[in-house]
Amino acid sequence: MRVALVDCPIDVSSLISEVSDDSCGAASVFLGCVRNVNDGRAVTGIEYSAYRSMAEREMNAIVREAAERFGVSRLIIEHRLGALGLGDVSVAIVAAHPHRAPALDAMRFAIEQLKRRVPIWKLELYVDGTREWVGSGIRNRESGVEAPDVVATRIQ
Amino acid sequence: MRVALVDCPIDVSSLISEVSDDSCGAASVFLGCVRNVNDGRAVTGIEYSAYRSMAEREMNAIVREAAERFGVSRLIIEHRLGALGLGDVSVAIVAAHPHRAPALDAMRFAIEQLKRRVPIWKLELYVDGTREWVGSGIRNRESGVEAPDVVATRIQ
Amino acid sequence: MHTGRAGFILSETMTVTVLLFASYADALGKSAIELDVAPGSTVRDILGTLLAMPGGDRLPPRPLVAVNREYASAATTLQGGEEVAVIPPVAGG
Amino acid sequence: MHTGRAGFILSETMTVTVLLFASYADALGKSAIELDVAPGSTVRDILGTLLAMPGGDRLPPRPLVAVNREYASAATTLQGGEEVAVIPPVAGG
Repeated sequence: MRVALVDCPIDVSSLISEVSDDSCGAASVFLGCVRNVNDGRAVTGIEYSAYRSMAEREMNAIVREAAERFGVSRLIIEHRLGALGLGDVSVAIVAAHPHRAPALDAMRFAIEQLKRRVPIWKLELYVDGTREWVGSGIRNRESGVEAPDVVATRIQ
Repeated sequence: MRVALVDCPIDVSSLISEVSDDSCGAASVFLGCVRNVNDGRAVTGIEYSAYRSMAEREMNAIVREAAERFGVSRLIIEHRLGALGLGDVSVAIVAAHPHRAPALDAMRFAIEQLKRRVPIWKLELYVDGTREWVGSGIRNRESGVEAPDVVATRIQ
Repeated sequence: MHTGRAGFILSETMTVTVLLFASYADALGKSAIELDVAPGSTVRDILGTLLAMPGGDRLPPRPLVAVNREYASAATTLQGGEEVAVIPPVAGG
Repeated sequence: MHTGRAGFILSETMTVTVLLFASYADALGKSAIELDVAPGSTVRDILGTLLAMPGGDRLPPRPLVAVNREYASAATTLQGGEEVAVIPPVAGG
């Protein structure tokens, strides 16, 4: 059980080796990657930034919650920060367990929670030279900024 | 979209590279591995065998069905046959898509279907020198052999 | 004596190839059997023949069967020349 | 004038550190602000101050806030010394 914010490329194979041992009949992996189109605009790269101390705190909370819910203690979340190019892996979630259902459930739980709760932001760089914060409250000001569900629940 | 029965170690990294391109924001992976305990018995290895032509046919049907259901055409299933040791990867399923939900759904669909439909068998080798066909009808004869759900549905 | 649609005389027997795998191959001591069966035979008939063979009592009464690599019911009628596979519970992954 | 539980005289103001990120840091042109606020101030009060600053009109009216790295409601009362982070919509992964 480990989380990390990293500044260098994520090595998926070594994460799989790290998370598994001979008791594991199943490993599941999610990889987020920089894709070349978003919302119809041609993307050249993404700069990831974070509120590091809080992001680590939330990521640690997620792996603890996954352990409680699914009995999966073999879970690693690594998120990369900084300037990434097309195809680069931005986040890797790897889970291992003797059986497949908990490994799959814990992995999916972790990526869904990460997307909702972990304070990380992406600045998308476009082919036309412009850049924009993805999902930024500022761009969406007119229509109102909605908080992620889980966060809204906590706050009310 | 590709399936294979292979006789040599599965290279997960190269499968991930193969399945993804710059349009993919998400990749998901399932790995089945040989674990050291099954049903409380200490395992030293597994010999996988298959009805090769039918297994390939069913695996191809599964990737076609995943494409129809989830719109995921970037999907690879590789299953290894022969003698595997502890920790060896027996099956890898990798899916990629611009968005994460289809990549995750297609991957899970593929492994669940593979477990139900694809005619592959494992002979488990135990520390005490004995060996046994996993889930074999013969071992379970007294209680009756149940067909997997999906198969039973087809046959009725 | 059966006659085909075009009126040709069909032989009294036809041949199917039965494939056995894993625990079933162990039970019968072989992995492939050429069976001569009467025209109009069904998968159920083939299974009856197999269950009556030495070691056949170690098979379950209604195993899964595939005809030409496709899961098939016990009522499926065979034309001759088919590959009839008796499929133990699958355990891939 | 407020008195603490032990009877000490508390100062009329206290300091909190406000952190801004991503689009919000761009809007206000800075990523950290030391704010002197009255004792008993809430997160809502801090947000009011921020929204009144140059560029503050580019923030949404009720942004997410974390106090000491934990999501907090607008009604949360501050004791002084907290790290108050204003959190744009998260977009990790």
